[in-house]
Amino acid sequence: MSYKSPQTLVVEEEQRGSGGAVINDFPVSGKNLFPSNIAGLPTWFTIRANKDGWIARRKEIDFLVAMNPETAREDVMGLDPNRVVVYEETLKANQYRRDLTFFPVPFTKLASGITPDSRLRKLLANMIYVGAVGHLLEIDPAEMEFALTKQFKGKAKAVTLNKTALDTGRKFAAENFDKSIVPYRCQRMNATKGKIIIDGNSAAALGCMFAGVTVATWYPITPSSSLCEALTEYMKEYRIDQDGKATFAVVQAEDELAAVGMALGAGWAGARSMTSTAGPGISLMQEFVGLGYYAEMPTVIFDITRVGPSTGLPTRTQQSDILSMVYCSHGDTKHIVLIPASVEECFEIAYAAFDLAERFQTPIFVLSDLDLGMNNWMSDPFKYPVKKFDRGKVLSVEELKRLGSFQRYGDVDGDGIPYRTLPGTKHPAAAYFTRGSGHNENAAYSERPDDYQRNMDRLNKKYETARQHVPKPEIAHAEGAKIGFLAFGTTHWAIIESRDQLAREYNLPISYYRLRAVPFTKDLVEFIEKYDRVYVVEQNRDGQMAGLIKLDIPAHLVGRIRSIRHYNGLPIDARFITDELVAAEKGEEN
Amino acid sequence: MSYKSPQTLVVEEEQRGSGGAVINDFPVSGKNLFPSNIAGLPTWFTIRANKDGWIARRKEIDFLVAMNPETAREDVMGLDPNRVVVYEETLKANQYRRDLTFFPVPFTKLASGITPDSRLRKLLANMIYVGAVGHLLEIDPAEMEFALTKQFKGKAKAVTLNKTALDTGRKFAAENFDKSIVPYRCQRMNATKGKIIIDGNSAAALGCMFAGVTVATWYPITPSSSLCEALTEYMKEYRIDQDGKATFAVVQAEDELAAVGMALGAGWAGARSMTSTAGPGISLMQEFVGLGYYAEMPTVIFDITRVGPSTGLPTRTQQSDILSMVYCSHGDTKHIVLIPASVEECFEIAYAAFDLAERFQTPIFVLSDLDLGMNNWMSDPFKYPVKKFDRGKVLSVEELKRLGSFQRYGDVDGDGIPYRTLPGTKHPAAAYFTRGSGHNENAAYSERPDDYQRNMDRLNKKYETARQHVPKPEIAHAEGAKIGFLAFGTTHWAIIESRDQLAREYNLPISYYRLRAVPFTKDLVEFIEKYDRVYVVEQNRDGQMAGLIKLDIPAHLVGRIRSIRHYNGLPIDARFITDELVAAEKGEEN
Amino acid sequence: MSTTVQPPAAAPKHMNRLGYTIADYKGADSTLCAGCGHDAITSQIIKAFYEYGVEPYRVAKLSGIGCSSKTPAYFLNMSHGLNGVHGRMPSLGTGVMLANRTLISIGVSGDGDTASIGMGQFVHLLRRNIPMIYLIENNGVYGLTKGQFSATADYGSKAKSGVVNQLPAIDLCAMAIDLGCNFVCRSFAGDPKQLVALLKAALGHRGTSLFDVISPCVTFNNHDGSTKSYKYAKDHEELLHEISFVPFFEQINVEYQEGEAIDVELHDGSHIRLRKTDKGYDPTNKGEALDTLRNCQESSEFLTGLIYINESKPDFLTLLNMVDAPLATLPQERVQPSAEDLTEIMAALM
Amino acid sequence: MSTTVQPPAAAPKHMNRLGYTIADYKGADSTLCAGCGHDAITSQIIKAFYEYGVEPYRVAKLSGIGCSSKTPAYFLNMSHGLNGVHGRMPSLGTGVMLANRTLISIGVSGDGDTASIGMGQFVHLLRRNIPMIYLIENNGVYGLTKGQFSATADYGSKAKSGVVNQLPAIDLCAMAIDLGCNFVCRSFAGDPKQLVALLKAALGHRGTSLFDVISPCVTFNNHDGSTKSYKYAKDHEELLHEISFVPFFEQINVEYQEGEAIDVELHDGSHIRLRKTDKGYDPTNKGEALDTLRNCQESSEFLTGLIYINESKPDFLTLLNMVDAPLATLPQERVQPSAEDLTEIMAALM
Ligand SMILES: Cc1ncc(C[n+]2csc(CCOP(=O)(O)OP(=O)(O)O)c2C)c(N)n1
Ligand SMILES: Cc1ncc(C[n+]2csc(CCOP(=O)(O)OP(=O)(O)O)c2C)c(N)n1
Ligand code: SF4
Ligand code: SF4
Ligand SMILES: [Mg+2]
Ligand SMILES: [Mg+2]
Repeated sequence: MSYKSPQTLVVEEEQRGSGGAVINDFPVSGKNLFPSNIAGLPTWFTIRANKDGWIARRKEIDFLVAMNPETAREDVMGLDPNRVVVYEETLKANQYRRDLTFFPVPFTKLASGITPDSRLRKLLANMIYVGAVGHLLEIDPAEMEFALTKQFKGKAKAVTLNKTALDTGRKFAAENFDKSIVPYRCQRMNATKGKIIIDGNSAAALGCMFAGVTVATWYPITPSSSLCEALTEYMKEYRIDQDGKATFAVVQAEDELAAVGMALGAGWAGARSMTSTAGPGISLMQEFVGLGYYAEMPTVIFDITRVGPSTGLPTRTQQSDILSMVYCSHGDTKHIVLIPASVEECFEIAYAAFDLAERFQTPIFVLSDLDLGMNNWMSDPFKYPVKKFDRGKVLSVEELKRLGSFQRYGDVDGDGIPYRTLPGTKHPAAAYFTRGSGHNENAAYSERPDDYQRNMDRLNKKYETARQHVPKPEIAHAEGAKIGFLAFGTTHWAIIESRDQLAREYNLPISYYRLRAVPFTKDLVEFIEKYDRVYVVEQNRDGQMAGLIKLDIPAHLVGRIRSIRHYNGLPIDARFITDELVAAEKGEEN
Repeated sequence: MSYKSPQTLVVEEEQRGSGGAVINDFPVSGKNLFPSNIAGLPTWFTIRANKDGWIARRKEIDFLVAMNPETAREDVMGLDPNRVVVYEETLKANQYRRDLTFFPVPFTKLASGITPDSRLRKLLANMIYVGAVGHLLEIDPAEMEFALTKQFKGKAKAVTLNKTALDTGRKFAAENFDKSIVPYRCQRMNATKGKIIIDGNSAAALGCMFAGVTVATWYPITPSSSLCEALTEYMKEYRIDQDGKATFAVVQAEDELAAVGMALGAGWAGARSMTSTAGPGISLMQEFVGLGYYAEMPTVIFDITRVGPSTGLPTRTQQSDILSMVYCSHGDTKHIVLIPASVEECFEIAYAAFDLAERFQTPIFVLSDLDLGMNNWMSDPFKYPVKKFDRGKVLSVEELKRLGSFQRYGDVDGDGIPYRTLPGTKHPAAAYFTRGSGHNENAAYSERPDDYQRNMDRLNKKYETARQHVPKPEIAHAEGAKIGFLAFGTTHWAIIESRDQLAREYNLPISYYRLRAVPFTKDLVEFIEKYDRVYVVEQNRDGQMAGLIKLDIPAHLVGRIRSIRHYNGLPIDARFITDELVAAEKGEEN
Repeated sequence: MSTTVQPPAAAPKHMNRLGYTIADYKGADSTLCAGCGHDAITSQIIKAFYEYGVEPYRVAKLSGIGCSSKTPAYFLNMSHGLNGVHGRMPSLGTGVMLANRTLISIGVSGDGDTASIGMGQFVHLLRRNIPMIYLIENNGVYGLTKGQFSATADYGSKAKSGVVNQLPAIDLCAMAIDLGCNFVCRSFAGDPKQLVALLKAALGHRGTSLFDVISPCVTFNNHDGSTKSYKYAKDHEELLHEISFVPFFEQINVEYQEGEAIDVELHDGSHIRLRKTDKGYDPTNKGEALDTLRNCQESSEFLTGLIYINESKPDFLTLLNMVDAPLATLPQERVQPSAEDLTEIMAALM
Repeated sequence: MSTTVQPPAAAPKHMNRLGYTIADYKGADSTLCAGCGHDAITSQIIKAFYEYGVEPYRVAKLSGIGCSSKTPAYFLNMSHGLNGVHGRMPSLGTGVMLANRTLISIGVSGDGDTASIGMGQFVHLLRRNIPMIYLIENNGVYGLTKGQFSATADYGSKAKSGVVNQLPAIDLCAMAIDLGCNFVCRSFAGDPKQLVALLKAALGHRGTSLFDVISPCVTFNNHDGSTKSYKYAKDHEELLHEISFVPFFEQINVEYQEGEAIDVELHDGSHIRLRKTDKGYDPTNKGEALDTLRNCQESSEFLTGLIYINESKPDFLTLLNMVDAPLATLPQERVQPSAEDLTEIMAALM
């Protein structure tokens, strides 16, 4: 992630009675809140740092650095009492509240002391506040210098200049402020040793590359563009043959219809193919995805969800394209959707998606979102995938020789999955004709009612088979729990923290089912059977996943499903879930 | 409907112990089963005629006219025992079965006797069989001549030629066959007096015209093309001003994206606008429909459903685009869908759709299907709509003067429906900016979480308001019934016949809820509460409507919902429903 | 040649002929990058509409998605605006004009919005000759999604990252002429005078008028190696002619030598006068227009001016033979046939 | 000018150089209307592929939706076929060629499929120069949906119903040349000899070769008043040149006068020889090609022949610098970076 002119830096930390404890090798997570605009509109950057490793968004801000004249007032007004504000002196932030701790810094003035270049001055002001904040939070100066040197690696002049700024900030704070009144403090830990930091889109790109993707097509759209852009960069580095030639093609298409058309054409011809998009693209791909389903053509489609409907909020996060993916296209269609929750899973599930696409000969969706895709997350390094690729039921020339012929759409194995051949297969029986219109087992045109129905039933069976092959959920039964959470994707991070809050604050143990795919695996029903109520927590207005679950489970269990929905475009936070759950459980008691 | 070279005419009639009774002013329904091909492939035409007025498709054929060499064998083999077959002598249809009554006719030979023109001969052969069949079924010759004269109105030569053919057939049959062994017979009735015959697409076109549609845009696609084609013809006749100018624009767009875009643009600018399409078009319209939902732009979209997924079976019928319409577009979207079951309702609901679109400022779907849209149906004449148009909440210059200003997306009336102005309104406060991205009440760009959520909640409220305005269901409680049927659209005709069969044959009274819109009205729950089980009968594989119902009713009622699905591309028939229901009810007993 | 003298009607200096001030033609504050070519074009639109004296309430502003497509929010606040979906402005605009033929529509699009995702609708809008000023703010990149090449990026142009574009640029002007567009011009965000004159002329034209305006993206495509930068455009601009515009409500008498200028009367009675440069270019000659475009494509020249004009072709609304009043506001009596009509139709179906 | 003599390799008479008979290039029985132009084109495809000696297993057949798009089922039964969705064959075809560059792809489309719904993808396929024979069976109507006008219907052409088309036709050849297509021809379903020669030449070309073939729809557009009927086409056909094709594996020595014919060497070493008519047309001159098309558009002439050819431009796959082997079948070892690579990447992220 590139830090685009952060106008307001917001640092926050769990406030503890005992005084907080943070940073240097302690878990942090940063989230960039930026507008759908190239420059000039307010941007926020929130950092969460705490020793327990919670990395979901936290609604409340503990330590605010206010730099932006347009939002300073509102940002200050939104704080809980007793929080800390570092601010550009000229903004007079202290005029708005009496119940906060204020530290005014003349950033612009200090910066002018360092450089006459006005463009540079703006950047240096940011570094000055880092210095000041470092002093107030007791961050080890050596660590900060280390980070700075790493960031500007090789650019000696930049290092010197920024170091001066850092020192200026630190010095100003030391001379003017009493840091003992700040209730937060950073302390050295060892929680981040060996960890990597990466955004979900880059992680997914790596997953694709190691899955051997050969054809990737895309059309730029926030927040998905960085997936194929990262992929291109990685591929240029790691997927060029000895003779300097590429073992891949990445193509920027003219739109999403073309992107998915190319991906499907490539999948049909045998490539491991993919495309990546966001909601508007998913809408545009509907017709083609129906062809993929019905004519059985593999590809992988990433949806890095932003806020819909329509253009919506392109730079905000949501999980609201679920129905658009699962029921993608007209007619009776049902699709497989895989759902990573972490950058590590972005890597692993991207990898798995290609196997599934080729195994099931159908478009496979991967549902990520802006929060996961575009923000930086800490993670263990990814494990090298040692498995052999599953290229699915593709008949080779040798097999065709042995068989003499084959039925493109027959169900030889009883799993609903037919065999296919690739164009270019040198055997007179290899060829078949693919069409999105009615066809029989031999891929011949047919309008016969029985042919049609048999084929649709087989497709249904194939979908049922998929239940045993999609990524399994992560299940955590809590001791003594009467109720459960069900969540997926980025909601996970708020759920685990909320479970902790509920246990600590309300003595309410709650089990947890983290879904990783549609269609559901059979342990979903087993989980629901165990609990009085299961709260499906998701980031959309209509409870889309809760709906799919209700339709998939026995009627007598439907009454156990509850729905908690967060849909204002910001990443869901633990406190929201905790409050909603507690209120709902109160309601149950009455 | 034009009769495209019917290769095989299939006449069928309920066989009664007492010998059937049919035709001349008795209820008939005809269905054209044709391939997705322009000429040369087999076509069937089935006519159902019976005194009780059942007009759903009947699976079993009683009286077969076999003309097509390619299908004669299969058609004959498919008959129940003791049925009647009239066939072209050279096809030797009698070689296949011993248990049928056969009447061979040398159609081609007889036709050559009338004309030397070989192209004409083929057409005359069809008229010859009409004569022969007329004799065998005792259809009044005067009536047949009357129909013939009407059909070829004004073309004296054609009348003479066809009359000769008719007489030839009748004479041949009279001289060669013993009609007393035919167990069917036509008898004069008075059941069709004052009735019209029309196809659903023409009926819908009339509804649109009388609803004052001004902009209609379309892209050709079976089975929807004939809607806008009929509309064009009617408009040319009835919507030209005194000065010879059109009070409408019908535009053939370059594709469905453009068609719906034009319709939305026109609706935004104040026109009563519409487009018409089938499944593939619905898939292509997804992105634009999301704009319509979120930016609140009215239009009417007809989906004349064919068999999906993908290109599917373009000339077969299905009700399988329900989810594609209701959840059309990515993000949280929900749409209003209106569902006519008869040609009369095609007229009335098309009419109502424009009022609803303007009232709710959103795309309104009308769900018809190939069976309803392209086949001819008997109906009472349509009633002239006397209501004043509901043009919805549009502020005039006078109102703006009074108000001084307005909020485009405010909820003044508490029903979730905002006010709008039209471009061209001569008032400085009239203008506003429409966008598919985030906006606040004043239609200004906004990414604020609270603005976004408030707006989405209002859209939800608007959808809830719609429940009180959509067409109400038709409910028939049967005395002593413990279970109910729920159906919609063309399934209706098979349902009413099945209810009769179940009552007569199984002494099983079944209540009936005929749905006419999504979202559901509140009597849906009341209906389900009354019955132990409600069978949702629909023409798709996945039970799409049953799913929507389950999601909309209280959890404790979900267990009552059962699903009967017919999805082979042919119109559903009563016997299928009866058998499925009886089997299901048997299952319940165990 | 000469036209009659008439002094312009007396109106307060800071108002146009309709009594509006230039402020009445402004919009919300722009949120584009400082220096973006799109903002310069916005200013010229404001100026042209003010000077011509367009009734704001009669204008419909249209756009797709992109930085360029945001701009309708930055001009003509008193006009309705419709910012649709990416690449589909043409169909929305077509619908708007079908619904209300009395509107004046201006659509702003980007090169990505038009030449990539929007190509299909663009072609068909031109083919239909929908009355609309269709202005492409062409920067050769996708600004809003951060600088990827678009389909108008020139062959050999270098991206900020150093990647070189290997595909040929689509010449939207040539395409428009080929498709029957009768008012086709190319201009430059850095040449305000020419742009204003052309915009005013377009207001007098009936049918689509296509504007391909080079509009540098200062953030992603203004570096050396780019062929859509301010510097490149300035260095390579070749004027086809000097343009002056005489609105229908002003009749000026300026003598000029036969052959020295071309004077085209527009649909609304205004005149556009094109003073020839040494090129001696005739924009009413379709063949010459296309040849000139092709030649300058090959020689990488950047021609600006009115490339092609033809005032004799009917627009789509005329072909449709619609009533004069807007279809949108026809009263029920005019659009609902009578009970007798229904009876007649029913009778025919019996 | 002359080329060396060499007798063709001896092969059984009813077989081509690969040992296949013409039956091996046939497909399923056509279900189109008797007399449909599309069936005539199908026959010429079969003939050309047979005579050139194309390995059937190396061919990918592509199409959209329409009567025309059904035809790939009627030829080359031993080749894989992909009949996609309406108007989107170009993207599917692009994907197929990306996946396997060793394939020979032929796409069949209709005028509705290409010029209406498919316009966007068509333009971008041409711009990319995807190696593919792209053949439009152009009848000016939508056959499969029963005879509505398409965007190539000529201005003034009359539908069966009597309605007259008021919009200009899109000239797909001019558009293709403008967009950088390097093999552009127009032919006629009723001129089998020319079509076969052009198809064989296209097999020797690398990059997109565009075929705009007038293919009358006998059911909906073959009446008087139609400009896409057999009669109209026959009456108005103007040959640009007589075409002969010399495949790379046959070297014939036919002397001809300098200036009397143009001989173009194709990418695969074959030659196409264009014997000039009195028009003296040079298809290697882009300007002449476009001017000629424009002129005949204006004079309603129906020119056939090879309109433009340029053998020097690289295709898209070449620009992508891909490995020679099909991407589709590269083994895991070649497409999965090593464990060390992953470790290196992870280290950089720490
Ligand atoms: C369907 C869809 N695809 C992709 C996007 C993302 N997107 C927004 S603007 C844009 C390109 C804009 O480029 P251009 O039209 O040239 O405008 P500019 O920003 O350069 O002015 C894209 C791809 C989108 N909004 N919708
Ligand atoms: C998305 C979509 N819209 C519409 C159709 C209906 N449709 C089928 S073929 C066709 C037009 C075919 O015309 P053309 O490409 O000229 O082929 P022809 O039949 O004339 O050979 C249309 C509109 C469709 N199949 N899919
Ligand atoms: S990114 Fe480029 S096009 Fe967009 S506003 Fe900035 S300068 Fe203009
Ligand atoms: S309808 Fe026309 S295009 Fe289609 S098969 Fe028949 S003749 Fe050919
Ligand atoms: Mg751009
Ligand atoms: Mg056609």
